[in-house]
Amino acid sequence: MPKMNMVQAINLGLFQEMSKDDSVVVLGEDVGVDEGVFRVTAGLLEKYGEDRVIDTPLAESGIFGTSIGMALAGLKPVCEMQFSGFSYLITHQLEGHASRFRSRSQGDWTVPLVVRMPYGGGVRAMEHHSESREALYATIPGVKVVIPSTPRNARALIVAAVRDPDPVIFMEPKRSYRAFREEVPEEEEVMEIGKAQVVHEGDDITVISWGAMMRPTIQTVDKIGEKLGKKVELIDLLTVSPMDSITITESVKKTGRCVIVQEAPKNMGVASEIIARINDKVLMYLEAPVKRVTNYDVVTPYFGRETNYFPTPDRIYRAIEETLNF
Amino acid sequence: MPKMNMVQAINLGLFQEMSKDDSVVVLGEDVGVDEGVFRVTAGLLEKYGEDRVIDTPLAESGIFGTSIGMALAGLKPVCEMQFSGFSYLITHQLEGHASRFRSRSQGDWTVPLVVRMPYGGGVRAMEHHSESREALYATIPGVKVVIPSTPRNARALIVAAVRDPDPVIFMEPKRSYRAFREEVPEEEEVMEIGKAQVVHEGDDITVISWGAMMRPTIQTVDKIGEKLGKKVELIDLLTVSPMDSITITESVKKTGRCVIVQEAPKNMGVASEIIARINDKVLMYLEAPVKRVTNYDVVTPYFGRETNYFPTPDRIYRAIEETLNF
Amino acid sequence: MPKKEIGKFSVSYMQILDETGKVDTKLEPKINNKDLLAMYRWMVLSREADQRMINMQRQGRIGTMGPSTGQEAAHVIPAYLMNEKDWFVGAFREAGARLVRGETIAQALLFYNGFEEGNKKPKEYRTLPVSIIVGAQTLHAVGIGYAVKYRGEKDTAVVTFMGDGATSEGDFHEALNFAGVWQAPVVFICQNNQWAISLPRHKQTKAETIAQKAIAYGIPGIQVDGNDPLAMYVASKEALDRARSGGGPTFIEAVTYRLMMHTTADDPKKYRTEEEVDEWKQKDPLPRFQKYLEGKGIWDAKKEEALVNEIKSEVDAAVKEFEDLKELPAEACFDHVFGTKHVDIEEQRMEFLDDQKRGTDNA
Amino acid sequence: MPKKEIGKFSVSYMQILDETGKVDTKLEPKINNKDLLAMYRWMVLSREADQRMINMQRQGRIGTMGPSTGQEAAHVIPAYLMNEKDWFVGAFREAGARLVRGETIAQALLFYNGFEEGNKKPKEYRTLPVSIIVGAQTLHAVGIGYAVKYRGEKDTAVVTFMGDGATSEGDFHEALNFAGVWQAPVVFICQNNQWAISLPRHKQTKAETIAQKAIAYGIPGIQVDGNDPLAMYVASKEALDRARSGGGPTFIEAVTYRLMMHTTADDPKKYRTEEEVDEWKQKDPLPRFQKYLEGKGIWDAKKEEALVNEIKSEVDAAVKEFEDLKELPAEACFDHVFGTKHVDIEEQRMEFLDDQKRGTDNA
Ligand SMILES: Cc1ncc(C[n+]2csc(CCOP(=O)(O)OP(=O)(O)O)c2C)c(N)n1
Ligand SMILES: Cc1ncc(C[n+]2csc(CCOP(=O)(O)OP(=O)(O)O)c2C)c(N)n1
Ligand SMILES: [Mg+2]
Ligand SMILES: [Mg+2]
Repeated sequence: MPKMNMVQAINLGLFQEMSKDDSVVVLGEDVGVDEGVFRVTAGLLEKYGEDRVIDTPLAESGIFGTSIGMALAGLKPVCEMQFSGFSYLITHQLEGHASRFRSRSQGDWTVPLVVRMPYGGGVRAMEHHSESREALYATIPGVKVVIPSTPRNARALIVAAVRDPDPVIFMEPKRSYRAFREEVPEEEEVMEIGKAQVVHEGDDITVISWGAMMRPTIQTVDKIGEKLGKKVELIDLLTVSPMDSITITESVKKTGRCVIVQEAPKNMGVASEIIARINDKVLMYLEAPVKRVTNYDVVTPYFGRETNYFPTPDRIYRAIEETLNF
Repeated sequence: MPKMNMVQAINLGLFQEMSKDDSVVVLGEDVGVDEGVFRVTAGLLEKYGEDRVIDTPLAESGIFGTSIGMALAGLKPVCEMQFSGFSYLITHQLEGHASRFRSRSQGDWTVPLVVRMPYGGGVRAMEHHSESREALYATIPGVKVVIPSTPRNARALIVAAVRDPDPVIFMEPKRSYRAFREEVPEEEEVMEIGKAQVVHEGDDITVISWGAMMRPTIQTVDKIGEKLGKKVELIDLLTVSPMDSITITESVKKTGRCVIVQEAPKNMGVASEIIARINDKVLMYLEAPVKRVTNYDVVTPYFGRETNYFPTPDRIYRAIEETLNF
Repeated sequence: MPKKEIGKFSVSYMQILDETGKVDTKLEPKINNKDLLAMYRWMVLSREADQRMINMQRQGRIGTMGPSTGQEAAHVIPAYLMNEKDWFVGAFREAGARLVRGETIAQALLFYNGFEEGNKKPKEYRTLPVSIIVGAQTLHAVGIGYAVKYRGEKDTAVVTFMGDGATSEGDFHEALNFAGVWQAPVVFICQNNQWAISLPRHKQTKAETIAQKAIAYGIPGIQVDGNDPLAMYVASKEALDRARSGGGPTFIEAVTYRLMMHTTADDPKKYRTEEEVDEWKQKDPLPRFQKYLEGKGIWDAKKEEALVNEIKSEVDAAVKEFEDLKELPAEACFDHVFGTKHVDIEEQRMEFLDDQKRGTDNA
Repeated sequence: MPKKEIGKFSVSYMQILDETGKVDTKLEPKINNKDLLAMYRWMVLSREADQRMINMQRQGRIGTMGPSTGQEAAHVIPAYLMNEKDWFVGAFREAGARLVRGETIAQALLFYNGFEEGNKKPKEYRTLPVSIIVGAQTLHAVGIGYAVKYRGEKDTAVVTFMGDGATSEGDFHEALNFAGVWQAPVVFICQNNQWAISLPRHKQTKAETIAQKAIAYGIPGIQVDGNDPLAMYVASKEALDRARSGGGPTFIEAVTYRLMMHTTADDPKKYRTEEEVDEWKQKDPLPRFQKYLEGKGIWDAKKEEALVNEIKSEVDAAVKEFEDLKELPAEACFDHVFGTKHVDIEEQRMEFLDDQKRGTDNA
């Protein structure tokens, strides 16, 4: 299996889906000639031509709204928001149309499309290039929100997203784009949307994260094993909405303790929903409060300060330790 | 004290603030000559003229984006989204600008404005006229989200919102607009934004709700008292973000049991955040899982079906009873 | 300012059949009698259904509805010119056009009574459900146009409607711009009915015409008397032909008037005068079209009476069909959140059914 | 299509000082030498600061920045014509204009290095921080324009900038439309630099000019050679005068070119040819302006050398000022979420400080 980074892995997934199915088209700002500002769409224009790899005018609602039209007409658009920070321009089309056509027409009209967007901080970019707002999209019923964390699951999930019958917001942790490589099979690999993954089994404590936070979390979990001799069950959420409660609650039932690591601010985050589900199903198994390691409820800082605000391995370590010792 | 409905009460608040402060202006679709589709802005045009009560072109981002400009230039715009279902067109200006000017300029530039919007179901209106998406706005730091539940608190809170130094999303439960009357003092009354209110004291169970759901909840709470002889502590959240954890957690500490009634879908709702905060601070006082009575995680139904989906007094009753008996 | 002229543009207006029934014979299109009578019939049917629904709303038999009375020529005629391969992407005030496209009155009633079943329509009809978010649907039309072009579908156009108010929304702008850049086969028809709820046209934009907005996108645009069935016929046909033959998008401003309230929840007396409404009643497309047919010798009072009776029964039957419908399943919403199963939804469906069953047992 | 013309529009182009340094004396504005030299100096300063920042970014001394080299005339000249009462609502590619408006280079460096302190600027400066969401700021300008009018402030204009790409965004459309309806005192200046990252102007819109977009809003619009300081002077002055005297908004398309990369994260070789860039280098506003000043006998090689040295030192000093800054407080974000205190924020501030203090004690 070749080793590749996440950019290459998503690119591979797009290549393969485009070659299989000529209804798949890619559109967005600078996705063609420029191959995407992060080069995720590299080579697609050359291979599939201008009709399938479309450099659009600079208008997010335009990109997404026309993608809805394409999807209604039988295409499978994979559109890109250049950064998630500019994706809020599509909220009305998402809440008002993409998520509703199916129910509005009781299944006669559907909107199978993917909205790719790099999200999250850590790349020293300007304002609006650092937010994690998966929670905002997760508030909308009828929308799937998927966040890969490694090259391999990114490839398997982008393929699943392209084939999914519903609108999928595919949030790519830009900090992880080139941070590391992983073996990714050349042949087709698909992961199911809506399922979390148990990355390590363990029975002392459940640790849950997703996206770019998986890296510092894995590091910390390893250290916890070494230093404290505790067995952590580590869960990668992968799909933020609709959430896989079962994997979470089964784990917490076993461990009785849980820490959630979230890049987004604390208030109204996905971590809150995880806690609510633990409350619903396995509260009585809890031996300690679930602990959230998150960003703070401040306006996302410019990059000069941002690292102070992210969950760090130190904060994660302390949260796990405190929860173990509770 | 005169008795009035919520429409009249908000109208009174706007009248008084406009008479006090000529920097307060009202703008939106049909807010002038038509006096608002719900008549909340009745009489304002006649009294304050076209310069202060502005019938705008049909463009929500335009209304809100120009309101930001007005606020930056020292006015205090109170803009209206005709229905919350059309307010998602402002998400980018809210996430990207209104909520950020203060932090972006470290306090040099601020955006004191109010966005009024009728929200929620129960009025047999068309698609997009029935949603409760307070959660979506609550995910954005730097934004205050306020939801009154009665004429009197609506008046006191709209006044507070107008005077607030930050952007306030003021969500008006349209089902409660004319549903009942309450005495509202003519003289000034202001409530603090960011504070919940204990409506009834009690020590058997805490019940939390907000907006239109307060009415069925109050009815049910009364019945619980009568039928089961239990004392309910009823909390009206009033401000959804930033949330008043203290009032909530102090109550749950006392009662050990909690039910939350939310008009919005279950997933990623404000109720989840409440549960997360209970988990953080008073988990060990809980004698039963916190129960959520909510809408379902479906696309908001057209009005023909919607009543089946809202929390009903029956569902609320059962949830309280089950939680008491847990 | 001293300067060199580098671009020249103009906006034209077209009217063929004027308010008094006079025809500009130089411009008069050749339409066979069958088509003329069919178009007239659709317009009369649309008017009758509209009026009936207003009454039914008043009686609480359906929910809020938005009448299209007075605007029939502006949307029935282009719909009549569309064929099966063409796509219809409407807003919410083209009830007559929807009938032409195969929607039944019973379905419309169901829709206005708050049931998604009113929107059920197989994809093959190429007619999207009502779109209420002002302006948003125009982008869908452009995306569909792109797909049509991409698939190399011949002789296929996309027709999208919007109001004068919609032209202020950002999505309208983006749609016209994308359509221009993509040369998408889209016909934009703006029913400028002079009002967006209470906002008069002149407060919606400082532009003297809405048609001139097309200039911003390098798209051909024209202003048409939208109450003139013949002018609507000529303009729509030209635009459809252009789209179908690869000539790209066209923008049509159809000048018309909303004779009734915005919706049944609206009271137009708050913002406009009876005189204005009366003035526009003189321009009503129905009597105008009737006069034209009479002038051609293919219509008379007896035929009119017969048609009116026939249409009344047709609407009666539709209302009966609607009211005879048995109760629709309450849990339907759980079936259409996603195209895949998810345990949350299924669990909640069970809760829902259970709660429905328990009803008011405890409370 | 047979029709009656009801509207006529034209778009004009203005150039006074051409690429070769030739002046159209009929159009030449009367500008006193002091102003001429001052404008030139701002342009040179802006260029030097820009180039320095690119180097600093390359060395990792600041973060991503977006150069404005080549576009100085298009934004420095209008800024120079603005007065203290006027409002400046920029996007992100008017660095020279910001210097004119009183921003320091040290502040710009701080901004590009990821600190909000780079934006601190008392309200009295009437200059808003950089706005990155393409198009969004144009609406703020119109709202400010409304406030200016509402307060009856005399002789006050609002100037807002946007790129060619921005004209595709819905917010741009809504801003121009609101400005037209409100007759707001706003000058819209579009720096059409031919590219929106990799998208060339002709793929941005099918319209032949961007100036003609003003027609859609009933607003006067003009296309100007944006690399010609004299044409920019005349056009901006006319627009500012119109705004200040209650004449409403104006739209100016300033035709210019981005000579450098989009931002330091961009590689323009992927999408455009060196020949194209070279061609535009011939139209660079700086040498052109220099020639003009020489022609007027108020500039020569020695003065140029002196100016260049002076400006280099000025930039050196600013860089030093920036690099000498002591560390900025990490917890500053907690101070500016709200204008009111909230217990959550204060609690989290404590946690934050505590966590900062504990550092890597455990892990
Ligand atoms: C985005 C959005 N904002 C507001 C509304 C509420 N609304 C419904 S129709 C309407 C006026 C529409 O005017 P116009 O486009 O002229 O169409 P008309 O109603 O005249 O047919 C408004 C404001 C809406 N449906 N969508
Ligand atoms: C709403 C939005 N979408 C995308 C971006 C990313 N982006 C930054 S600048 C830019 C191109 C802007 O082009 P133009 O308006 O011509 O300005 P220029 O960069 O040429 O000065 C893009 C796509 C953004 N900042 N905002
Ligand atoms: Mg209208
Ligand atoms: Mg540009």
